Amino acid sequence: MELFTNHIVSLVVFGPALLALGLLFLPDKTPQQKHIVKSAALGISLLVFFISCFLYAWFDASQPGFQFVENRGWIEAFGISYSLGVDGISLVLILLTTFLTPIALLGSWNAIEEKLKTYLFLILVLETGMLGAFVALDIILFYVFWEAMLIPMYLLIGVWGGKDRIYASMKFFVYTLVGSLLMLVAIFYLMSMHKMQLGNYSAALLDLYRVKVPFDGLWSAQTLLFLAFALAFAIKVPLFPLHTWLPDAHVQAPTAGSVILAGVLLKLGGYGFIRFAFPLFPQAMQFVAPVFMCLGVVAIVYGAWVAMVQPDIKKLVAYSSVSHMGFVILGLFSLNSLAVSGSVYQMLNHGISTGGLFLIVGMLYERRHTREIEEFGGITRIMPIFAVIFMIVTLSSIALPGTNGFVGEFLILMGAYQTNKVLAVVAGTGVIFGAVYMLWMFQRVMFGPVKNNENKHLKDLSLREICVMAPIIAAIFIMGIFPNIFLSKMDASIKAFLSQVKV
Amino acid sequence: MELPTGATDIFFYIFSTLGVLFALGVVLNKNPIASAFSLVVVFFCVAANYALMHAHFIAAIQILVYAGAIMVLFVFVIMLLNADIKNLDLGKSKLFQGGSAVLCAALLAMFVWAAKNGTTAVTKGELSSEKIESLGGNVQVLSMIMFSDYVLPFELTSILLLVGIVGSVALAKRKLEQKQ
Amino acid sequence: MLGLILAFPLIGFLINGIFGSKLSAKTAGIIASSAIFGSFVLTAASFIQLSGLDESSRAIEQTLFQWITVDTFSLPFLLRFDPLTAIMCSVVTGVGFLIHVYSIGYMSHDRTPPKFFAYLNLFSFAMLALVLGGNLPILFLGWEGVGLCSYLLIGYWYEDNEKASAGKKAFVVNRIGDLGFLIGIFTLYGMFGTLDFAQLKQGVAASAGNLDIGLLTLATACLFVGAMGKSAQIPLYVWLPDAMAGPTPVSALIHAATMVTAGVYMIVRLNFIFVLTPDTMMLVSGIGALTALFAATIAITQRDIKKVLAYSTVSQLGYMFVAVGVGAFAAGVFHLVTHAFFKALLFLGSGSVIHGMHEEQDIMKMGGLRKYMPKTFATFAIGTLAIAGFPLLSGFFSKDEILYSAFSSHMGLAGPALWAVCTVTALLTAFYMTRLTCVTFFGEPRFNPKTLGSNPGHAHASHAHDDHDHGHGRGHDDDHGHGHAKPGVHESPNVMVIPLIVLAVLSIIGGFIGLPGHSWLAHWLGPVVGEHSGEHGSMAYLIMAISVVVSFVGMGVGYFFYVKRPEVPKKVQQNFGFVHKVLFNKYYIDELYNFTIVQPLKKVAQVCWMYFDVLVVDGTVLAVARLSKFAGEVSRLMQTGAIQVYAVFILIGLLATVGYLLYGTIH
Amino acid sequence: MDQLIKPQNLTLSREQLAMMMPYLILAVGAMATLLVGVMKSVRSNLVVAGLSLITVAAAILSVVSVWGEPSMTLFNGMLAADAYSNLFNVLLLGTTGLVLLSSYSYLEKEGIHYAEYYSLGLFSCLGMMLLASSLDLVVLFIALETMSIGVYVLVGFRRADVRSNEAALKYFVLGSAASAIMLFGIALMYGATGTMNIHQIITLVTSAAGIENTLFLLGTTLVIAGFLFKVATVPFHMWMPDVYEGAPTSVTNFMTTALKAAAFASFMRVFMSLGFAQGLTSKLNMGIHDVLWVIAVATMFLGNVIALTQQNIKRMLAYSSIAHSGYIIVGFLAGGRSEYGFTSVVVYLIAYVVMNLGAFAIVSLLGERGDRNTDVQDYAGLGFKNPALGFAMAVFMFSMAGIPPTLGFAGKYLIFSSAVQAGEITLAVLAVLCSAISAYYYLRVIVYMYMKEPMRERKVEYAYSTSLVILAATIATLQFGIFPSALIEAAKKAATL
Amino acid sequence: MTTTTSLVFAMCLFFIGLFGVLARRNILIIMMSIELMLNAANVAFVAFAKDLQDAGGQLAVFFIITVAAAEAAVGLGLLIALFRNLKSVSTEDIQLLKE
Repeated sequence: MELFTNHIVSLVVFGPALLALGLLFLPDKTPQQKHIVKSAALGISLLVFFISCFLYAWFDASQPGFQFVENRGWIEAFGISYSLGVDGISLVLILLTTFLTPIALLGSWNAIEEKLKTYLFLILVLETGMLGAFVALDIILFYVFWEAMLIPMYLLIGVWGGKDRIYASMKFFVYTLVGSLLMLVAIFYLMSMHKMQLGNYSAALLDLYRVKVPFDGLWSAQTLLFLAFALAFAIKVPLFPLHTWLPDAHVQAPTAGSVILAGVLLKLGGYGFIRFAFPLFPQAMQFVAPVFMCLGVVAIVYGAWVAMVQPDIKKLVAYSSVSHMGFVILGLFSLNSLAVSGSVYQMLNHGISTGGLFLIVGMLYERRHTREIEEFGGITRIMPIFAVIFMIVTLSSIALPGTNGFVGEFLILMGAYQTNKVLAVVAGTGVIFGAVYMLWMFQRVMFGPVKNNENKHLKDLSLREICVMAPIIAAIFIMGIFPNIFLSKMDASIKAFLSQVKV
Repeated sequence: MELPTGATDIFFYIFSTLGVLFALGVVLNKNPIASAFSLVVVFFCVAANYALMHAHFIAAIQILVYAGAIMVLFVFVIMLLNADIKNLDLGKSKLFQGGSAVLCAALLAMFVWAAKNGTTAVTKGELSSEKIESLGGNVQVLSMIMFSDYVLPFELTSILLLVGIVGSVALAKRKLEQKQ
Repeated sequence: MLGLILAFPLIGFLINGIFGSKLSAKTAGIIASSAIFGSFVLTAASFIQLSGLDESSRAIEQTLFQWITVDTFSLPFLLRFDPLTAIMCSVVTGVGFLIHVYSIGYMSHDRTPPKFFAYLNLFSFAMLALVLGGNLPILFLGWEGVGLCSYLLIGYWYEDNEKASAGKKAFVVNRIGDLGFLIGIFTLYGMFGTLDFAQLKQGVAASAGNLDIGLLTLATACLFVGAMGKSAQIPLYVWLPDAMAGPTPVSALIHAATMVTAGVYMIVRLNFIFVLTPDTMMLVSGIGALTALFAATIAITQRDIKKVLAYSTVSQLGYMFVAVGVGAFAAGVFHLVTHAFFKALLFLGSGSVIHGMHEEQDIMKMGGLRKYMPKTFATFAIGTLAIAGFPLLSGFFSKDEILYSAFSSHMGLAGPALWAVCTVTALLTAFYMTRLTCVTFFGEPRFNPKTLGSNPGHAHASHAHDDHDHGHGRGHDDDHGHGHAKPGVHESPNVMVIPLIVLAVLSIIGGFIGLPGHSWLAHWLGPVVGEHSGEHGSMAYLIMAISVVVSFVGMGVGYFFYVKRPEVPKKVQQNFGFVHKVLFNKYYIDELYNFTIVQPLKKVAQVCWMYFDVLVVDGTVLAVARLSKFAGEVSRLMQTGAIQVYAVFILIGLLATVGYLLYGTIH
Repeated sequence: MDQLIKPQNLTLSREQLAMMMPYLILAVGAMATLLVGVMKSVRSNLVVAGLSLITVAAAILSVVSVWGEPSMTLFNGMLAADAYSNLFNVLLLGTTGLVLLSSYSYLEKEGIHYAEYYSLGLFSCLGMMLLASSLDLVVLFIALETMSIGVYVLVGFRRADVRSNEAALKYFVLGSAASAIMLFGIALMYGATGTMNIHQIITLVTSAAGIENTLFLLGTTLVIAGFLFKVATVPFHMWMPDVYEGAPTSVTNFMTTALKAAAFASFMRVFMSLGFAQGLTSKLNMGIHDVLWVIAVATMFLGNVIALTQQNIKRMLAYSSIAHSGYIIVGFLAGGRSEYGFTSVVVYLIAYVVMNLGAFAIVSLLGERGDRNTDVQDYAGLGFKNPALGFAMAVFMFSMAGIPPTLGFAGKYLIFSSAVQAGEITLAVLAVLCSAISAYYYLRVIVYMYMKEPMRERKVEYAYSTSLVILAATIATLQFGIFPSALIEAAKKAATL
Repeated sequence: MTTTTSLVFAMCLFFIGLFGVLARRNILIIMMSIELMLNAANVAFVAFAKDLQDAGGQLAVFFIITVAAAEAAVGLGLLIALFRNLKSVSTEDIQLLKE
């Protein structure tokens, strides 16, 4: 018990990967064996979710600082430590991760038959990578998780993806790598400044916060460092105009990959801004904030526009991600408690609703092996349960009040409006376009007469599929109606964050 | 035997000029045999210069090992391969040759410039020619040092030679594995 | 108790929504109707409770739970029942209940009535949330919620692409308004730091002198944009006529009686802010008047029975905005209430006609229906008279109140101008409503009463959209499941007729809650909107007289044209061909929007995607990748395999290095 | 007469003897291997191979036994016996041992299993160790030649194969020319300083302004050029891909790993003796810094972009090895101006050796007689057909690309962070960009292994010896990638000369 | 005869050798050229040894000559191995490995 309480974060982080190692030794030849392997993987992810619920329960919302801290030396020569901790912001993102992973696994239950256990193993390793990045309090540790995560995702896209999977996976990997390598240089610079100013090496985040990086306009160290960090995070978010890897990666990735990619991986970008880029370089951040707000707004509108004309459902959802994540950026750079809370919340929402959308696209794909919108039409008549679920998720995506999406976008826009009226208004048009592309797509897929004969005999959702979507639907409403469940946990941390970045 | 300074100079220049000319002969001759014999001449000229610089032991080694052993090896190989040696021209295009000549000349100019502007170490050793004489001559002194201070390189060269032998044997052994 | 008002329809929705597939049409209808009836009863109870309270503190508040809390921003799920809410709730639950009941009959042959009733209940829930909301976000929750239900119900027969599109259009156009609404909310929050109505009111009062009126004007103008969307005002009215694609009860409930009036409600709710911004008020009344006139002109030429009513609704909503725009909030609410009665009546009547005519909506293919469906005719006629402003009927009083308020408003010349426009509109209203009634119910049938409805293909032939047989579920199922689907025109069943009668009664007597000069309603709303101060002087009677005259002229001309001399309209139509064409095509506004906004947007989006994303961004990325590879391809050519080339490179490297270093020693 | 002989040269302390032991063991072992090899009575190559491995193991043990002893010099100050030597001795011996181990099955497969292979390998290793430890330029040269000559022969070991001959001759011609250039440089340095001892050169460089001497400068440049040739940096790199491709894979492995490590080890000793350990103190330093800066960038860039275009894995790894040299030069430049500058070079070298050792072991395992089956395409589907092998290769590729948590990342971490600390921000940025380019071709291997279907059915024969090497390299890559502390400590101790 | 002139002589030899490496196709002659280069270094060593009054330079030459011998032996061995397969000693014929 002692072990459990003291190392709960480590348990959550490394649980999936370590337990998944066991999967590799199970046979996966016959259908029965496959079933066992899949169940085992699902069991692992559920167990991790269960443990992470303890985190939620034991988390003291009144404390702004890090909790469940674990700290031990790792590479002493550089002051690099194995230090983990959870604050309100990472807490909710951890929950998102542990929540979505079992869903993603269950969602692609029958989709993957080949190389099954490797697939499951990689998903669980990916979970470890993401969780690690969310809890790392040491910048190098964070970087390690951040990069290590690329590998399973890369393989997931590349091995189990669609037709252009290799191109997409390569693009994903190299795009992300370029950004993060520049961040690495910036990290080094920061650490050497720490050494210069404070006399010792340290990669601990709390130590690095104390480094005073000279700031003096655009070409000063702080701004450049911020931009290096921002590049890495902006690619991950992805922020316009660095978003083009996303549609490809999403379209090619297998369903579970898309769910996790959209649901969690993109959040790391936003999280990176909150945890690293902002508090480390507050002046530079405020200096360039207008630019980033603009980019965020452009992303919102642009993503929505481009989503509108996509012929492929998955690509449409991918571009909608660009749009939604634009809100996150806008909110973060608005720098007030409303907008920042909204941004964090929006990250959760996006995880849930876009994850849900990808699952839905996956269900369609499994039935028809196409994602072309033109191929569908009138599905409501054939798959009524599916239609209801799809509708709810769609509504969540277009931020209807009562669903989770509204809370995030409302807070972001309201906060952003207090900072910059014009941008908030332009961003607001994203809400309109959001409705346009989502409903248009919904109409073309679900409404109208059944024109395509192949669609006439599609099966409605199976019990498993309903089980996959049920938690998502529940989350949509719970988060829409009782957002305080999560907002209250974040509040103190966000307040602390704001006081930290406002100089 | 000590030559007067003037004579030393004259000999030096003669041998140097000869050396350079025959060195050119080595690289410019179309026939490898001619090249090889030019090389022998170069070795002799160099050996003579060594002698002029009071490095008698080295001069002797130069003739024994280089002119005697290495050159014999070369000539032997030339003979061995003789039947099939074609393309005795200088090879490559004229442009390439000219270019390399210019490059070499340019570098040579730089080197010479550096040599003229540079100085050798200010602190000299104590082994002046008089001292060497007093210690029993060049060979005596060298052997003393070689087997005390320089024992490691000496031993090492023995290993090096062993490697050379093993290597060339391994390469030139008659029995070839089957062609793939 | 307030929570329960909300809870009933929600429960109804959940029951019908989840167990819908197992319920029969009738059960579903009964569940839904009882749910809304429950709300109605509770509303009535609350009403009574409210009227028992002291006037100064006449409001009941209830916080259900804390919704959103961030830092200092606290948003409880607050319900507030005050006199305005009471009126609105009564209308919503009352009229709503009648329409629910009516629907039991109307939707009896539909494929999925439980779904329909679920949506209706959901709508009621959202609408009640809208009117009960104690702060702006809750109001907005309901606001968007009713928008959603509108979307769902317009596109109820989703298999018809046009209907689905109409739903989408409604939602999107509403979203445009909603953005305005949101911005208004944000501005108010920025100014007052709260979104609670009561606190806002206090805030306004507290900082009376030092308010930034410019900012406040922005806020109210934006809020009004929201109202424009929801209440179908120029330029965002375009969705409402299309919304007639939904089942008729939906048109009655959502697109006539309740939802579309939400904009009016919202402005009345925030009257204490609007009155501080005269510019916005001017805008509100101006837009209202313009819309009223504009929609009325279109209504004259329409042939679809529901379209006429739709434009009429737009027009009447314009009236309400004129009222609130001139500060006559009570008058606005008054017209809202009476309009709810008679327009619901008219819609339900039209539904009855359509039901009886087997889905026929073109009035030119009707005629003489009074013989076939007398009850419908009677009630419809009452509705027509009410809306046309026949004296002593409800519409007369409420319209007159507005005309008078407009005329006597303190806006200089604007007041009389507004009045003039409204009067012309009243004339047109009387005319086109008479036209509608006459063409539908008088004259000779322009159809074959025997065969109508026997051939489904025929029933659909007139539909502009599509003509294959499963166009929508209803027509399809009529062929097979229609128990008494005997061919021929018939009167509707009682379950439909009784609500008509109730509404007809209300249309007649509804005006008495706001008698000029002694308005109970104005008094009742006093705590919310402030007592209506203006005493009705002699001018009032003159105006009343003019409107009576106008009303009669309109009806007379209409009767003359379409009953006595049916050939006249054709002549007029021929003589004014262009005007008719423009009017018939609704001023080509839809086309205009299509060409100026929708198409360019799609183009731009396409360009963004194909050119910016694919060409510029991806192009750059690929170019970098290709460039690296190209550099590799070129560089590997240096690697010729010839040793001497390698040696030359070594030499060049040496030359450069030595050269650089030696050069360094000189300098 | 006696005055020429220094008394300390006539005695040999127990400590000194202990320090010499690795070299002695290796020399004796190599000769013994040779003898056993030519004995008619010994039929099996197993004995020869075993003997060579025992030699290596014994030598490693003897290094370990003096691990941590205070540093001293041997043979009249010509050979260093310090932590640096020890570290590299272990590295070189270990690498040689593993390469020899992995060669066994390869030589069998290629039909060139001769005893000379092992003794030449051991002799070369001796040369390498002496190279890494030599403090005297003459010893350095001879050690270099010992190493090189052995390797020339090994490269040409597949005598019946023209490609092997060609590679060997190219290597020989260019290598000898480069040696000659270096030798001339040594001569000039000798003339300018009056000594060939590195320690004395350090004294000179740090004390006097004499190093502005053009003679010294020229000598230094030529010596550095010689080293740059051996470690294959642009523009002295061009021999390398050809030689790597033509050489028997196990020899390529030996060259990539041990030879390069030894060359770098020696280069670093000399480099530090030029004053770089103290930072950029003189004009010469500055000039060399600039030159190396350009060379580093060009090397990283060219190595990586050409590798992008390669189909043959050996050749691709050769170009990648060139690029790695570039990164290591970055470490050199960071050198004395950052706390971990030279440490980073050591760590990177170790990382480089370990991952290349593994990668080439896999290449040799998968290669078919005649060095066929070495194209990237031939690896299609490997990842799922032979999961263990695929995993190992993936680990090495990711490690080379510098993705955590692998040893390659630890190496890059140290190099780049030192560069940043030394103020070489531009260089660091360029380096990471090149590193990003490199990811592309490393990933291509993964793409083929995991994302493409095999072109033909083929059964991989797992040779125990090679598999063992692969296993060891994989474990090391991950173990030290995740917990690099011990490695860094050791390297730091070693790099503090 | 000064150190500098000796040095110049050495350098001339060195670059003539280098030129030979660059310009000749016959590998035998290239090897001879390399010998020239080594000799050049030797000359420099001896000249410096004299200048510095030090024996180290001369000893170095001794070792270098040994190295040269070993190198020549191995080089010629390689050449013979090549010749057996290719029947040529021209650099133009060893361009199989490239790019």
